[in-house]
Amino acid sequence: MKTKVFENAAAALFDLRDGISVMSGGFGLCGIPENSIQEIRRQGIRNIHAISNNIGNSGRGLAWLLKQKQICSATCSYVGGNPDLEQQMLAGEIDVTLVPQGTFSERIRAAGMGIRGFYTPAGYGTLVAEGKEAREFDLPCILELPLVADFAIIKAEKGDPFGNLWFKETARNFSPLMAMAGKITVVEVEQLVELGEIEPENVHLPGVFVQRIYQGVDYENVIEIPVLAED
Amino acid sequence: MKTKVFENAAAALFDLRDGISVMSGGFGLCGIPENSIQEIRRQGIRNIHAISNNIGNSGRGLAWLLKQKQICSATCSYVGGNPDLEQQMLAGEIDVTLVPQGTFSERIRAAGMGIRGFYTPAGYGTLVAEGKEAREFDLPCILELPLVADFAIIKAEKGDPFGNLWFKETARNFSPLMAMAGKITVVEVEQLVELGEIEPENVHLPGVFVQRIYQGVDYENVIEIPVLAED
Amino acid sequence: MSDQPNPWTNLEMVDEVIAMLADGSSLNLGIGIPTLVAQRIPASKNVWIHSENGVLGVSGRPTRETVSPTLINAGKETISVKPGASYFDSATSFGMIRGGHIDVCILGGMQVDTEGSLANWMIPGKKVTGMGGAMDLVHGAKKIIVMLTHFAKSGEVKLLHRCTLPLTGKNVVHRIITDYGIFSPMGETFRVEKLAPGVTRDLLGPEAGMWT
Amino acid sequence: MSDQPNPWTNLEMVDEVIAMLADGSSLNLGIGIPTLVAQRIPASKNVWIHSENGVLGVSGRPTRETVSPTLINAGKETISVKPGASYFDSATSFGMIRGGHIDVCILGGMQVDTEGSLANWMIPGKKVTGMGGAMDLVHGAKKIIVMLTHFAKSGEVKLLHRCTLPLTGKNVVHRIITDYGIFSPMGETFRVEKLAPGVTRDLLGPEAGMWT
Repeated sequence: MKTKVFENAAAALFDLRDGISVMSGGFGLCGIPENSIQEIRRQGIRNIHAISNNIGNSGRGLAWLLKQKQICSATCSYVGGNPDLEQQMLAGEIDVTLVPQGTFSERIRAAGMGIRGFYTPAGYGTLVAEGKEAREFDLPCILELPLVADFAIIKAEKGDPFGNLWFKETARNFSPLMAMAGKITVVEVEQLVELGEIEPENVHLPGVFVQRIYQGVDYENVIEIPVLAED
Repeated sequence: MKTKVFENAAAALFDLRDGISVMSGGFGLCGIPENSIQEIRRQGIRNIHAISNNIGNSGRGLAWLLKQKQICSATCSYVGGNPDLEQQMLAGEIDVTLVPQGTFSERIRAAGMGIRGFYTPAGYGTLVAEGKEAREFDLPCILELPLVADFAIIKAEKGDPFGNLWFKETARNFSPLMAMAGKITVVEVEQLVELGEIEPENVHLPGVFVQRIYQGVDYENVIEIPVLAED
Repeated sequence: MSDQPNPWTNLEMVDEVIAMLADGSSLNLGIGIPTLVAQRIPASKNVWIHSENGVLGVSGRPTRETVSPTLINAGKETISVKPGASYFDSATSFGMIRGGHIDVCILGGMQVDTEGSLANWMIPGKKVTGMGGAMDLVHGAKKIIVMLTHFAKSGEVKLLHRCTLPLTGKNVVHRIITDYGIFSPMGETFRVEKLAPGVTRDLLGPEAGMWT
Repeated sequence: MSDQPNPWTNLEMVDEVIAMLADGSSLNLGIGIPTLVAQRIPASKNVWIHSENGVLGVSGRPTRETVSPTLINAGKETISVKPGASYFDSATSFGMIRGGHIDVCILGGMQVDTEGSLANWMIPGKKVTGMGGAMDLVHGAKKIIVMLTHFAKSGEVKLLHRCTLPLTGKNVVHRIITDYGIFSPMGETFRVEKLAPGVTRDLLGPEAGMWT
């Protein structure tokens, strides 16, 4: 019987190649697919088109790939807190497209849900609207198009062999949307559970969107800005 | 402190009036807001613009309002199995707009999510596309607009005083989308639970979309087409 | 088996469809003959059946003990689900289809033509039931299969050069299964993929040049 | 209190904002001064704080025991949540904003003008950080409040007839709180809603006709 379950990151990412587009889940360092990113670093593929809200943060996550100059272009909403990206932007070594975060998430959803374009007020009258079709509804809006990727790499708290996923707290962020938009979606999980262990009503992402899944290892789950009540 | 919790359907639906648009959740009779529909019947308001996948089925649900001639127009995807609606359609007593079901659900979501329009391939080259803007993407598509309503009436299995909802099995269908799209969303629940009783990760609809909530009573939960393994 | 045409029964049509399905694939089944697919498919194929009202992982029928008013398929019939099933809202459900995540969609039909256009929702002048999800289902699934009897009760062939009934979708069908055979719309003709026992090309319809 | 101008402190500005908030309202708080709102707001107001990375019901800070790497706000700081909180994906989170379900959005700013346009994401020639969610946040919330100091360190007033920096949103701001007062953009002028103690209109900026 055909299975989606792979042994580890290396097995699941067997067909990467130079020049692919890769969507990577996570907000800052929260919910990033650590194992898959490390595997991409290990393989050393180049000219990656990265689509991720932050393209790494604080020298971690996708910044591991930036340091090795594996990323040639980035689509994201926020580059602050990512000195590796800022440096390569200033040096003209990377082509960065900034997208408003709500438009970013909706464009990814649109790709996954087969919506070919949508009108949003976000960005109207700003640099973001340049070259885009504008149209008046109750507010003036601009036309935005779907954002797809060859691979989506995602991390979830729990996943089953069909690829049903459950995310913890705010680690969900862009991940289920990217899982919908990736042509090949590769998921790593903290816990690989049995079919049926995630209650059918509480599946956050149905497994039909997932092509490959594996049990991740050695998670660092770094807290970027710890602020505590006693501070 | 301001509360969203009402005593019953009559209390929660205190400001209905002739001519309002009403979205009603449910697929066939599965997940319909029985108490709210009965209250609208009791109040006898007229010229309702109903937005619901089926506008009742088998003489129940919104068909209770059809029988009293309370509905003047209907936006829906399927009228089969609803003799009351068919009869009023043939008699020219009700204005029915048929919308492909996926477009119907996406238009409702668009209204709730502030998307002003979207392109979908569904309906291209058919009667549905007449009078709509067509545009070529990877497939030819048509532009569809959001579908809003003055009131959304919704039923959920569990809800808390903030309006966080959890739906059972396939009773979810259009309900969370309509809750997003209604200007005033009134929810009835099988179980009104304490704040925090629905696990934060497993909230199907965050309470910010809900204006009023009440504990429903006397649910019939009729099965329309029971088919059993032993049959 | 003689020269006598021996068209397939509904169950034989269903078995022809099942033979086309890959292990582990995801399916949406339309109302009518297609629902029989769920009952005939061997467990070894491990298919995931989607119903557009918001469930993936439909299995057999419930028992008197497990039947639930909140667990139905798009035909509004009670169902049960298998381990790994999930429930979701209608926008996500149709997004699965529109976004190309369901491998195969099997629909009934009134007419289908050589351009791959399908008519299955409306006969002008007759009672209108609405298109339901059909117009969405024909866009997006990787493979659209239409199951229908080759001839209407009136004797008219349902596989045409151009549909005469209002369309459900234009250029959407990949494969057609009738009681007479399996066909693929090629633009101006149908390619004959397989014929039922004893069925010959001259039995397929009045327009001889339409079958290649 | 004398004739001497006595501009509000950050905390006094925050208290002015809190006075505008209705009981039970939902809020999105931008990075910077606005985050102080979360810490000063009385529990009796029962507000629901939204953070666009996917949480509604943000409360105070976590303790060393409860802190979680997967529970952060849009400023990437660790948070805790109150009973009734919920988590959701980013599309739903921004849909809450864009769809008009969040009552108030409180943002920081670099410049704001009499048309209600806001600039808060980019200074040409300086390091670019990206707009993050700011361009989405300014559309949809029922009320957009901008908190900023009245004058830049260079001495230039930040409330202008027309912004000179690249815009975050055009015609989007409803109310402005500076250390000098509270203002509403009226198209060609700012209506002065309230002034900090000792602040007079001639202290608000060089363009006298801009304050009505």
